[in-house]
Amino acid sequence: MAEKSSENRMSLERIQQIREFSLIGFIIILSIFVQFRNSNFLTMANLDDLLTNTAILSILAVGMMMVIITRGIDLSIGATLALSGMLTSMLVSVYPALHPLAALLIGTLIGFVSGSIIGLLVAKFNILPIIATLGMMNVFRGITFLISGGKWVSAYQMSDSFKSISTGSILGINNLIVISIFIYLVFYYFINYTRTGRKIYAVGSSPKSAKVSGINVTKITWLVYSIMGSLAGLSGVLWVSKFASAQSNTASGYELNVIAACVIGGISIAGGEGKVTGLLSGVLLYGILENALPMINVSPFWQNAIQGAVILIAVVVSALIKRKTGSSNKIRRED
Amino acid sequence: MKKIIIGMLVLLMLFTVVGAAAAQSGKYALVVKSAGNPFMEKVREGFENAISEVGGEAIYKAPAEPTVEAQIIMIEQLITQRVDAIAISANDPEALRPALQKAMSRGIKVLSLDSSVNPNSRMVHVNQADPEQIGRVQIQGIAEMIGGEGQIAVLSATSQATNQNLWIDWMKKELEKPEYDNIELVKVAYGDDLRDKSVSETEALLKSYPDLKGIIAPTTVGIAAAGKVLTDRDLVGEVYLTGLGLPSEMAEYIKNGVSPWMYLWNPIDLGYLAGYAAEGLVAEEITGEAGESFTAGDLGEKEVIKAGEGTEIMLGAPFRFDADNIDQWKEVY
Amino acid sequence: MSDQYILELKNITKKFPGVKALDNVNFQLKAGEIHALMGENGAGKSTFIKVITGVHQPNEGEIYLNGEKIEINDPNDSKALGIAAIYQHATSYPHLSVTENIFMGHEKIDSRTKRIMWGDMHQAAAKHLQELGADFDPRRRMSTLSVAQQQIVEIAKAISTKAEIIIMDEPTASLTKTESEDLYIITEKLQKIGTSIIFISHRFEDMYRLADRVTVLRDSKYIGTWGVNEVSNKDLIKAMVGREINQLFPKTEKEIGKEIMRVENLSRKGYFKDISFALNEGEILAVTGLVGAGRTELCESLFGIKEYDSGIIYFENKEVEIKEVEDAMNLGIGYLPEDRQEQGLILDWELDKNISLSALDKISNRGWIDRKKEKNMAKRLAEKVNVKARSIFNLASQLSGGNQQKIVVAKLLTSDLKVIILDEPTKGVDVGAKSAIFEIMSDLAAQGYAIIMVSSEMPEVLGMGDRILVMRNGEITAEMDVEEADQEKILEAAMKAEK
Amino acid sequence: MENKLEKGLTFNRKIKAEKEFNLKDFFLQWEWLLLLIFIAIHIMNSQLSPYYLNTYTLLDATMTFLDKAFIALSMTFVIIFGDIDISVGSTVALSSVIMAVLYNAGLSMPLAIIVCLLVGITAGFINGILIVKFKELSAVIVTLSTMILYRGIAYIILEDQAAGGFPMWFNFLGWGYIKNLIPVILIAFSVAAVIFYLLLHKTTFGRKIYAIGNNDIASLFSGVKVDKIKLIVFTLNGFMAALAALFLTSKMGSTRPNIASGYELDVIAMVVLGGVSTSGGKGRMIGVLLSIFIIGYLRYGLGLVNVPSQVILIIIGALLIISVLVSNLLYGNKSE
Repeated sequence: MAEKSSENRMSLERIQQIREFSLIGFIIILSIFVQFRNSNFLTMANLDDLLTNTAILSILAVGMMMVIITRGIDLSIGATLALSGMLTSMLVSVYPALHPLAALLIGTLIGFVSGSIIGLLVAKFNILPIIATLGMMNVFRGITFLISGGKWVSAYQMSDSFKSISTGSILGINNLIVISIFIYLVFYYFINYTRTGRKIYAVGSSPKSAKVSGINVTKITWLVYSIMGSLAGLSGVLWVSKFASAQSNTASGYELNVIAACVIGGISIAGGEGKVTGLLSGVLLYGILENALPMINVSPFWQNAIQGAVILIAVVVSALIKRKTGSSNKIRRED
Repeated sequence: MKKIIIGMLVLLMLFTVVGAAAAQSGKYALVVKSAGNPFMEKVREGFENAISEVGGEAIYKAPAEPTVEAQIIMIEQLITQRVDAIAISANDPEALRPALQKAMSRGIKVLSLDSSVNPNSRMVHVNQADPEQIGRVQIQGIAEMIGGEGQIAVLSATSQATNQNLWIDWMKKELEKPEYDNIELVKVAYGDDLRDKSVSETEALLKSYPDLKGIIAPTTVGIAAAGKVLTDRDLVGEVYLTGLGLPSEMAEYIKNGVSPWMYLWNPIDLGYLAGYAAEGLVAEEITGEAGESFTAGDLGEKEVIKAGEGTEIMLGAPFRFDADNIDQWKEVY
Repeated sequence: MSDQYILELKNITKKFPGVKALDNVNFQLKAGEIHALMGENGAGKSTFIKVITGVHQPNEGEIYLNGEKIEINDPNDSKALGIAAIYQHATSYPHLSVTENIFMGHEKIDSRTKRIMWGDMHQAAAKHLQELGADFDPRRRMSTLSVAQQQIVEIAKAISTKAEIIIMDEPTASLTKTESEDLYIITEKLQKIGTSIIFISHRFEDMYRLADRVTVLRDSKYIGTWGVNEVSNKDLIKAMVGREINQLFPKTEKEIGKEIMRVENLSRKGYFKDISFALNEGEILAVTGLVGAGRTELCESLFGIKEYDSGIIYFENKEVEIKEVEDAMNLGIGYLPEDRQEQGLILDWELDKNISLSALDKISNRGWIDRKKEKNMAKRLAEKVNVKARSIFNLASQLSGGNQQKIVVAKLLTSDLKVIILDEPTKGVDVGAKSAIFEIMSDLAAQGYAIIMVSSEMPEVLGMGDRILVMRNGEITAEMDVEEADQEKILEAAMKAEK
Repeated sequence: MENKLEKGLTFNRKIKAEKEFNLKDFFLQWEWLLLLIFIAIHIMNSQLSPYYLNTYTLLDATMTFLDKAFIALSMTFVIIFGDIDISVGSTVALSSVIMAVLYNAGLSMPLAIIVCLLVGITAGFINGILIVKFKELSAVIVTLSTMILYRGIAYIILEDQAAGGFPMWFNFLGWGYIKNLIPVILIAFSVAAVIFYLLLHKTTFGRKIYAIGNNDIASLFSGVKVDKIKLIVFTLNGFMAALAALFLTSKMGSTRPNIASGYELDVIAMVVLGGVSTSGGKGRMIGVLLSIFIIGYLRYGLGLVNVPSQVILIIIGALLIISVLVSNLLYGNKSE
């Protein structure tokens, strides 16, 4: 029997592929359908818009994926993003000559500090991620309010070079897209081809095993939240530059969109599982839903329900596929 | 354990049920929609100016999120503090009724400003501008910009606050005039007063209606987002933008020609007027009946007029911001 | 003198809050030997290993490697020193590939770019597996492997770190006879290439088959070290348990009564099919076969954990349906699960709550719990099964493995049972507790209870069973009375037509 | 009483069945710390505001936070499972919106209220059935999806309109007083709190909830109907959300699809601060009750002296983290 079912389970590697293919298939069908309804959908201009608008989400999703792989979750990223965006743009409004790259760097640094505090709470003091990030979400958001004194930083207070971070383009491709592609390449390499990257999976797959085999679980966990924070910080700068406005309630609730994109992308909340390629298709589907629904005149009031239904269907279908392909559905827990 | 707690509670209560009820006079509260809204910060400034002129204490309350629930709690806290007047910019016209009625029943004067509450839950409303005027003037503006013909669209907020829907209704009435026969209102889009949503809604408008000539955005978030999109796509002179915006946010787009001009009232004056109206109510100079009048500091004599089933005090016509005056205003608000 | 030892531990003491897990323990490992480490559960074996591998640091004592004093502060230190451990519960990463499991933490990387070289790693992994006589694809996911295969991966991992000392913590506990045989061969191979091995096991056959010397720990203390051939079985048991055990399989005279339960053509798709057997009062029916033959699944269906698809169950000659655990319990079927900690107990709970969990109806009145009744019941039953505990408010996690087992038995006693299903009742249980369990079983059978005992242990099956069912691939391949049964017959039936 | 199976076994060991009182353990209970915080907050508040410490204020203040506290009661059960339900805010909105729309469509108010409760029950039931039938999906994921979905449905129904105009007596739930002193909601909540306290600590149902939270597999093997109980608890959570919706709607006099957004986080914070571990199996009702009043009075008191809401945000966030930190340091951490 063990032999039999393990043959069945041999194809477990393929499940992930089946999942990704069915997701890509769904994306294609959806695109064709939308294109049918609005011929402007599959134009270069719109695709550029679509990707530009999805870029920030996709960057955050990379960080969230790593957090989720280690069995964690980060609810604070919207607040971190706002904090970094606010601080950076306030800085820019005082020193308009600040080089855009410096602004990006400062934003990332602010995010890193925020993330590493959370990392410390989770990794060192064993506070559950959902609690630690929920608490720090409040704290970061409050600090943003306090520092800004409730004021906005508006377009005219930002230098052109700062605003050009997200409006400029390289080789005709919007900077945001370029940055997110760059980040995907870096993290694809990091996750798949470096020892530290693999340790993230090890910690998520079995924290106990990781511990006895000498992996510094504390350090890896801390690292993951710090990376998440840094990416949120970077996204803060991009966000503020894109919308040319920094508010203290920027991106409030955005973390749920990011988590939803990860879930559609097949990142398992139970940890240890998830691929960059899967994530990419999840992010893409999410971006298309956001972009296409207004284009085919779906009432804005339907959009929430449609998104919720799609996420629910995505997770249920992937669970069903997993069952069909014979993975054991015994109630025993792994680990 | 339970007994202990109950015991403690009772003890605490007995301890100071005699608690002092030191009555102070002249506490005026301003409750706004949410924290972090620069328009409201300016309203606050005006309100505080007025209150300090009349020698009272101003209390400012801004919920972290723009929800009615939070405003209700704040009203209850203000009732407990025994303030003399509450001026509120409501997140919902109806849902605050029970809370505000409770306040009024405890002798607190209630008025709304900016975004009104229903007449039965206030004594008077301080209106920044006549909705009819606001609606009509925006159509007149966009018609002038696009030369009297072409497609236009409206980018609104969530339209949950009564304002936008009312203005849009007046816009539609204005459009019925024969001189606008060549102008077609193709869509009312909702950006939910969110930056990202407003941007993607603007983009969707541009894509869905390639011949679009003008956008009216009667909301500060929407107009700034639309200005940004039109600037980024370099559509100066092709798609015109007007509406209601903050000078500081719109300065750039007014100067680059995306939005040759736009409108807004002066939030500082609005707050100032609300402050004096509150004082008038507390001093029982007015009661909120139509026909009464009072002196609102520097703004001079103001009259309470009938509006629908309730009454209101009008600030004045919307102010037009264009390339000539924007520089002096962008630093103000 | 000490330089002939590759590893030597002197006077090691390890304290945890409230307990001494190791008390002045000495141990010497000769280069190239297989050294068995034995003792009852809770004797300190696991802590001992964790001290060697650096998971725990000793409070007192010294460790020498090749005669040099060393300090092992974390698992990485021990790895660097050439010490590898294969833990009792496989310490693998279920979501990751075999290759990664082997190389985690010491991946092959390009010396210049630090890039992980997956191709090289897969090749190396395949080579290691081949050396160990395994032929599965190293790209497979760890969770798709059988327990035995996972163990091979663990050994490959040890080899890949070029370990000179390998510690195996009860590697045969979850293996079948043939799988264990394969493991012996691998272990001997390792010994031939010069690896020194510490082998921990409850099974005497492991020790006799493999080990050169044996060290016994008891109650956190060092008892002694002997050459395997110098010490008698009886003395060894005495050293481990601290007293003599006369009879391991206490079979009492009893009468086998009338049929109580009959199963006809019971099937559950993918797990077992067409199972038919009858069970009589006072009978011990031993169900054996390879791990994964469907025995546990069969028992789970009989107990209503997983519903069967088809077939009929007769209980006291009446046709019944068992859809839920409650159905089974109402009929008077009790189940002692295989994994006590996971399936039998709530470790963070006090004993009284544990005992009453399966009998909440008996201690409650229309859903309201009667604490007094509950405490009384718990006290009575805990005393019945002779649990070594001070009070019924002790946490289950504070008890030793054998005593935890007794609490699970006490849980069974809360209901009026007729049939008791025991799944691998002695797995991971030390000699002392084993004999206690067999004693209870015999007693129960003598009183007329019907018992279904699932076991992979041949001596146990032959020693305790009255009738033996052999399963293979979800089907019954043989049924025999114990008088006519022997090891060969059972094995043949268990492995029929395989290879 | 002794059944025949036990007869064969006789040993002579005596085991104690009387609890030994340990002063240190007794005072190390989390609830004492909460009580301390609770008292400290009252002392602080009464120092800060002259209006705080009197019967009216203390009673009145409960009206500002008890609506979501209803959900905290049932959420305690969910979190003891080691699960979480983040769809409750949306369930509040959905049931409230449907109630209002049906009332405006001519349904009588009592019937509309029943429908409201039924909607909550249904929403909770759907969560439960998905979680039970798809064990590979965690509750976070299921309720994340339904959170978006339920609110989405509310938006489809009411778009961005408000609905209200309820009969005057309906106001009584959110605004009424008994004897002109005690808020109706406080009485309703006290009744609910007692019921939930008894349910969790005195009945077999509560015992089973703890059992499942500690070890669902062992529970199943002990004859606990794990799936059924989970289903009941998630359904109950939906019901309590609908109950909260009644009070909230009454308080607002009208409703719209965006009400109660972010409630889930407030509720979870209340439960967690109460000492209920999100890893399951731990926590007591009394702690949750204390924590509800701690957070509620803290917010109210700070609001009373007009501390900006963003500062309150920071204080609540910090309180949550520090208290968990302290509990980890005091009691060690199980997750290791």
